[in-house]
Amino acid sequence: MTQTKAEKAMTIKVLYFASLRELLGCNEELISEDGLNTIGDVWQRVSDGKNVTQQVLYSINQEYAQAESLVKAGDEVAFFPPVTGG
Amino acid sequence: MTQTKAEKAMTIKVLYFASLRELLGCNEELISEDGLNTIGDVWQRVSDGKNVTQQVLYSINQEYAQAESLVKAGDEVAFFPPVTGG
Amino acid sequence: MIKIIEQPFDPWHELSSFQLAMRRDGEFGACANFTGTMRDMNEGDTVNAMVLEHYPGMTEKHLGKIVQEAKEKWDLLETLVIHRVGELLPNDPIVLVAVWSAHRKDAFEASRFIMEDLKSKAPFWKKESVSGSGQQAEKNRWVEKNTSGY
Amino acid sequence: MIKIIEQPFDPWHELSSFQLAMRRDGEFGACANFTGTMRDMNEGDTVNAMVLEHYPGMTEKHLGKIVQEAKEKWDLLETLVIHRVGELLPNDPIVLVAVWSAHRKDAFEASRFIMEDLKSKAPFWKKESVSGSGQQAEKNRWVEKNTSGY
Repeated sequence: MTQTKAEKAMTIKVLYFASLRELLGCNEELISEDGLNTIGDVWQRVSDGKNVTQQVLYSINQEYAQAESLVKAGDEVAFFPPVTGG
Repeated sequence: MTQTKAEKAMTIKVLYFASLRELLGCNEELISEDGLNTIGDVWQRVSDGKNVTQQVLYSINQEYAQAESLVKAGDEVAFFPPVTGG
Repeated sequence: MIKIIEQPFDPWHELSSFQLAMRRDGEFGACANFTGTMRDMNEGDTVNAMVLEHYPGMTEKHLGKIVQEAKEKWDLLETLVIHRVGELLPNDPIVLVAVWSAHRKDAFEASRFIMEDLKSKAPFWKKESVSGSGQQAEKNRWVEKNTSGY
Repeated sequence: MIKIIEQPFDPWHELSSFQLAMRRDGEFGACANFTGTMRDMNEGDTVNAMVLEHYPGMTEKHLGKIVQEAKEKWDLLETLVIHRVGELLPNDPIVLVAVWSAHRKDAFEASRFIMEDLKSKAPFWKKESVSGSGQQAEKNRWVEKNTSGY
């Protein structure tokens, strides 16, 4: 997807990992920041109508976040299941 | 020191290690079991007249022992300072 | 040093090279380390292979933060963390955490601390290819939870 | 396996060979190990060399007992304990304790347990050759106490 600088400034990059990536059928998308204050709002929008029953963790700019953590245009947010490395 | 089987049967083998070996000037000796009931008795006899101020640990047949632990002819007892390996 | 690698690694070789290169001869009295290795069995099923996914960028950032935290809590000389990603086979090392310090208390505690934080928070996910007992067909499944470390 | 040895040893080489020889591929998910190494400094003095004395017979017996106790307390697959005796130089490994298990909790706890018991009870004694600051003459002294592990 090619974006102008102005368009990028108005969007939030959203990443999905592991089982959540497979469930939502998406690795990564750009969404408009319109009407989004918290990462909880982002999750509401992207998961709307999907049947997500598992536990979902949030991150903003590669740091763990809570549902009420604020997001702004240009942020990279991610949603993923509990981690299982090591 | 060469011993007959009968002599050996009446003795206790005493070992000393580390700083205690140096202090007493002896690695190993055989002593008569006469009048010795506990390892504390053995220590009394072998340290009599020596100025041992440090902490001394006891073992009988290569297992830790207390002053009141019983000894008998044929036993191997040892005296040594707190351990510092590893 | 923190390394995320796609190729198999030998923990003993990595420890040996790193220890030589760190040039701390005579300074360190203690090295505690842990290697996590892929088993061929999980939850009663035979595991044939595994894919380890991660979140590039956040992984390195998070591991850096754990190591920094350990360095603030304990007196450490050097740390080494290696984590494998991509396709793995049974017996492949998955993770290595090593800590060098003057005295053993710091190395023991910091290595376990880093490992536990990594297991519970670093963004890695395992997907196993398993054959259940009594069935021949292989299936893939995401590992849902790590075993407890305490 | 328990080894008391008079020659220098390479812990990474020992770990590598032992792990290969134990033939537990796919079974072990965890290996935690600790190496204690001779430092060139102790209590503010430069340490030039060290002699490690032990009680032959009791050492092996005591270490065997520690390992047995660890195997009763935790679920372990294999253990390796190596301890150096005789003349050592700074940077020489002194002791290696390694534990293999299915899961990490057992390996972490058992390796520390074995190491702490070894430090506080196994019959080894260190005598250091030191040069104090401001003096050239070397002197020998028995190490009187180990540093605390907890």
